[in-house]
Amino acid sequence: MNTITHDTLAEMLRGAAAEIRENHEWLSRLDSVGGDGDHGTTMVRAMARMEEALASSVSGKIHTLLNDVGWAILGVDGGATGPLLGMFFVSMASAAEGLEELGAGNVAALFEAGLTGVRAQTKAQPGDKTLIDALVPAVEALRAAAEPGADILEALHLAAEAAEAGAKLTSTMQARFGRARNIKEQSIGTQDPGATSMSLLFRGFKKGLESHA
Amino acid sequence: MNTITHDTLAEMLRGAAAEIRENHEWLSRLDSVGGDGDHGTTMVRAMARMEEALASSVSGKIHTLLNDVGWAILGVDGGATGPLLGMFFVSMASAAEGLEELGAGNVAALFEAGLTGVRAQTKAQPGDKTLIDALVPAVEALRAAAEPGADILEALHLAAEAAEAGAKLTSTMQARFGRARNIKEQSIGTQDPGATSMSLLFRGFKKGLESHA
Amino acid sequence: MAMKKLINNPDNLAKELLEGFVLANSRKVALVRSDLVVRAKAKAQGKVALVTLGGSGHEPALSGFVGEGMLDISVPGEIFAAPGPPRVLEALRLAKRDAGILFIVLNHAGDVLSANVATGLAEKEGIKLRRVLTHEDMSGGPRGESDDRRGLSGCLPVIKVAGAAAEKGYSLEECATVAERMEAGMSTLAVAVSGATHPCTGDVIAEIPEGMMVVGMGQHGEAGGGTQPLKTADETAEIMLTALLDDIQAKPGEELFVMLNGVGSTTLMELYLVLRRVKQLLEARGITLARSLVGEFLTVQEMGGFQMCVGRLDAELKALWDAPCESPAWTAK
Amino acid sequence: MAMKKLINNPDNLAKELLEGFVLANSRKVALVRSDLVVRAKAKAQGKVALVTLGGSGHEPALSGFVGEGMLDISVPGEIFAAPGPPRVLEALRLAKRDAGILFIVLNHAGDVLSANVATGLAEKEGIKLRRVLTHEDMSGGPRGESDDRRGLSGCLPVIKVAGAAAEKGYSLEECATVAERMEAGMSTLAVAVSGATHPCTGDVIAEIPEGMMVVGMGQHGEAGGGTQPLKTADETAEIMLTALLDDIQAKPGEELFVMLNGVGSTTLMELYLVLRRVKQLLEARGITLARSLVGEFLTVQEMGGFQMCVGRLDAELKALWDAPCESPAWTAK
Ligand SMILES: Nc1ncnc2c1ncn2[C@@H]1O[C@H](COP(=O)(O)OP(=O)(O)O)[C@@H](O)[C@H]1O
Ligand SMILES: Nc1ncnc2c1ncn2[C@@H]1O[C@H](COP(=O)(O)OP(=O)(O)O)[C@@H](O)[C@H]1O
Ligand SMILES: [Mg+2]
Ligand SMILES: [Mg+2]
Ligand SMILES: [Mg+2]
Ligand SMILES: [Mg+2]
Repeated sequence: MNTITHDTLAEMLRGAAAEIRENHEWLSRLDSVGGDGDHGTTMVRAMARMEEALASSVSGKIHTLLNDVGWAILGVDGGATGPLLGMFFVSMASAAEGLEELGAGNVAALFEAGLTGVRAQTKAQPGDKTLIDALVPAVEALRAAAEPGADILEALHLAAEAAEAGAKLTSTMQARFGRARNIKEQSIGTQDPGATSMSLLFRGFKKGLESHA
Repeated sequence: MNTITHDTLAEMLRGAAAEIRENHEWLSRLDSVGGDGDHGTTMVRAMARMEEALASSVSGKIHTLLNDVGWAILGVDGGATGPLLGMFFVSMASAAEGLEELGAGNVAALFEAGLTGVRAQTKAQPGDKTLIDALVPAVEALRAAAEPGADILEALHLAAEAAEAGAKLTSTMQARFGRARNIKEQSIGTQDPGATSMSLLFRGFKKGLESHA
Repeated sequence: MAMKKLINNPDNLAKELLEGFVLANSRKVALVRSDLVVRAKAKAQGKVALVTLGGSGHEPALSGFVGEGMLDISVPGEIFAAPGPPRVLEALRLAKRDAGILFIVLNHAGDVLSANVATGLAEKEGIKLRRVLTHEDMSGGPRGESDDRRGLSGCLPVIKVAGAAAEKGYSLEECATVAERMEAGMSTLAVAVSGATHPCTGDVIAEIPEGMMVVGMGQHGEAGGGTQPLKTADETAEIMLTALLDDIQAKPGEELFVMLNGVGSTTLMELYLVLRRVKQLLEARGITLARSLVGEFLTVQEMGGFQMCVGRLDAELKALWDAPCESPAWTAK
Repeated sequence: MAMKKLINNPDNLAKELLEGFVLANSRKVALVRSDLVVRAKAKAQGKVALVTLGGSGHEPALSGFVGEGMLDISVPGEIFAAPGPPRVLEALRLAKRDAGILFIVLNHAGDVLSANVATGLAEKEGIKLRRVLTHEDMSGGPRGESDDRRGLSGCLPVIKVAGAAAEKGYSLEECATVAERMEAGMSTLAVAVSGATHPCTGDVIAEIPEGMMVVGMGQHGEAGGGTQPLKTADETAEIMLTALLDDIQAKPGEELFVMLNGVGSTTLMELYLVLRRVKQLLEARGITLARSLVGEFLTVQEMGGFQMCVGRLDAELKALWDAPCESPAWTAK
């Protein structure tokens, strides 16, 4: 698959929602080690809002779709997750202005913009045990795979693998952001919930795309 | 023993204090069935105040001794017990005005006055499961034994037996006064704490007198 | 489970907490004789004084109701135990005035006995007073059998309106009339969802079985029937309000106040849910929720649950309810 | 043990409690858009507006601080979760005025992120605002590393003095200076003695072992060290006060306020004992307890424990502390 249309993108997003919903208990469990145990619930709420936005976003434009999704997620009262994930999609939307379909390069550029949007909100760096640790390798993998005409499904597959590896690696890290920083060394040994949900989102994007293919 | 002096009376009161102290846990346990479980504690506090009054009451007069003890007990923040027991002794004191020593008839008259003083404070009748149910038979026993020249120790022995029987009988009654009235039928089967402590007081009076004899 | 309380020697508990209470509220209250709580600024002698007594361990009650527009003196007792008559007598002597004293007594055996003895002695000394007994706990027995109904948190509305009346210069008779009208029109019902420990003995006060709640418990958690499975906020509100409206025989068109008094660990959050439902239910019956009061006023340590107190308001009582006051537990401009 | 809370559908909890909250305090606050808490009587447009945001489940915080002399608008979130940026932006639009908005944000990841996004958007719309971050939880890390210190109940004194300043007509810059001075001079430490349950999930928040207490826990009971055997009130007061005085480097001759914020099931009784000891310890160090505040202001459901917040007062801050206010959680004449 070399290009993604508005409808394919919507499928990808639906795939992400399904993936989160399947794993939300795990996410909350991870969050209850150093945080307040609500990450699964918050992500499920965010996904529900996203699906509402997918259902009601009728412009057919990629930019609008992503922007509606982003604002819907921003509207979730979800602690850290709402603003970060919301700005992720809102920033992707800005990069998608005018695009009718996305090639592999566009896909990488959009996700890069999303990463930039997230990083504008937080000082968290790679290694600080946050969603950044899943997002950065995923975006790098997308960029690396973004030859012109490259297979997007394959690129997303690599991104999902990289995100998962990144998320797993956070279990060796000590939390320096979010609530979990309060437990200091005790955060070592458990994956970061935000990084984990980010890797699930990528796996869901891939599955969504697969199902559409 | 045909007469009681100021010092003998003080010994009787000390005997009562000792008896309560030995049984205070039982009293609290009884009170925790239908009340707030503090009757033993309150009685111990009242007895401590009484002993302080005994130590500092130096007039040598029976009236003053009883009055000091009564006011000391009134001064205890002890829920129902303080006012009832305090007025018991204060009323005994009034009846002792001018008396240097007490014959069996005086003893009966004093306790009768004490009973009257208690009954002025409450509408509780015999059968209502209160200290009245121990006090009334004790006072009746004292009056019955109060022949001129009768042995006061023997009279107090009979009073203590009557009080104990009265207290035991309260376990067949349903509480109609005090906190225990809230549990209605469920109060049946347990002795009333106030009746029990009243019977312990009489046993203590007798023991105190015995020790002095 | 063992008691988890931050206390020192239990024998000094009542005394120490009183010291801290006065420190925390030094602009509103002060101590006399180290054991009577009075206003920081005394009320004019020409006005009726309000005095009450009661055990400690129910903070902010009752000393938290001392202040402008409310009580003049509170006589705090030991933990859960009424103060003895001599101290109550001292308070009455302190409040003595030609205008007279409105002496508010909650119906509990110890409080009433202590008040009785003190009243007898005070009257012999020529102290002018009128006693008002609060006994609005509907779980105590049928309406009218006043001896069997205890005084719960309903003392607060009574103190509020009578205090405001005194401040406005009402006579002793008039203050008593206001207090008695308020009292006669109200009823309180308590629900407990979890127990507490006695801060001095560590004993369990009211053990509530897992998954259950008890409707109709008194101030110290004495047993009292009404054990049932824990309900939702809406259902609990309905059970309690229905019983209370029935008890005071509220009719459509009437104006009522509703007070929700958290007794310990039940959150304001929960009480707000209950109030929300109460308002809906009253509306459905054509009754106006004229005033409401939600908070922790008369607590029972860390017990879970609350008391719902409902009562009639007329124009005068509403005006007195709204009058300014300044006490630790209730300040209004 | 299973949760024992009187609630309805957990999904509607935040919304329903907000309804009840406004009902219970209808003379002081009102709702706009059904989800923003504003004053019943709006402040004059010429004065600086105060806005804050924060999760629900901490009642009376933060919406309980809305009222004359305190906040203008609070944006309540879901239970324990900050409101999303769009609603915060709405609040800033609503408060928009030439005098400007003092935007008070408690340092928690979600609150800060949401405030950041909203602030960025608001500034693009030409809304004039100054943000003040409260981050006085000393258990978060060394002083100066502001990112690591969370905002606990210390937001209340900050809101109080900044709110009074705004009411007096201070400029935005001046209000911010007052708020920042108050914030910079304070420090908070929490102790937990028993845990709580999350009202939506029923999950245990902070399990405290039998016989133990934890000093240095955050607002939602996230773990944070300091587990030790349960101490007396006096000992606990000393442990906490010593750490706090050390943190703010208090010196003899200084004037401090001490706020004791009960977080749930810890009684006023216990807090009064602690205050009593705090006063003695301060006196021994030659420090004046200039103001104190004891109550439940920012709670964590039925958790047992409290937060001690200590801070410097100067003449101006004292005057602002004493200024009249009228909010659900704090009314002063
Ligand atoms: N300041 C921050 N910067 C980056 N990521 C953060 C930050 N704070 C939290 N996170 C991410 O959010 C996750 C927690 O999300 P969630 O539980 O939904 O929010 P909250 O902590 O407000 O309950 C963390 O695992 C982390 O990945
Ligand atoms: N109104 C009353 N009249 C007579 N006796 C009473 C009354 N109230 C309580 N009592 C007696 O007091 C006893 C309880 O005493 P105590 O536990 O010390 O007081 P409290 O109930 O205030 O805690 C009861 O067992 C009963 O005998
Ligand atoms: Mg979380
Ligand atoms: Mg008792
Ligand atoms: Mg008692
Ligand atoms: Mg959260």
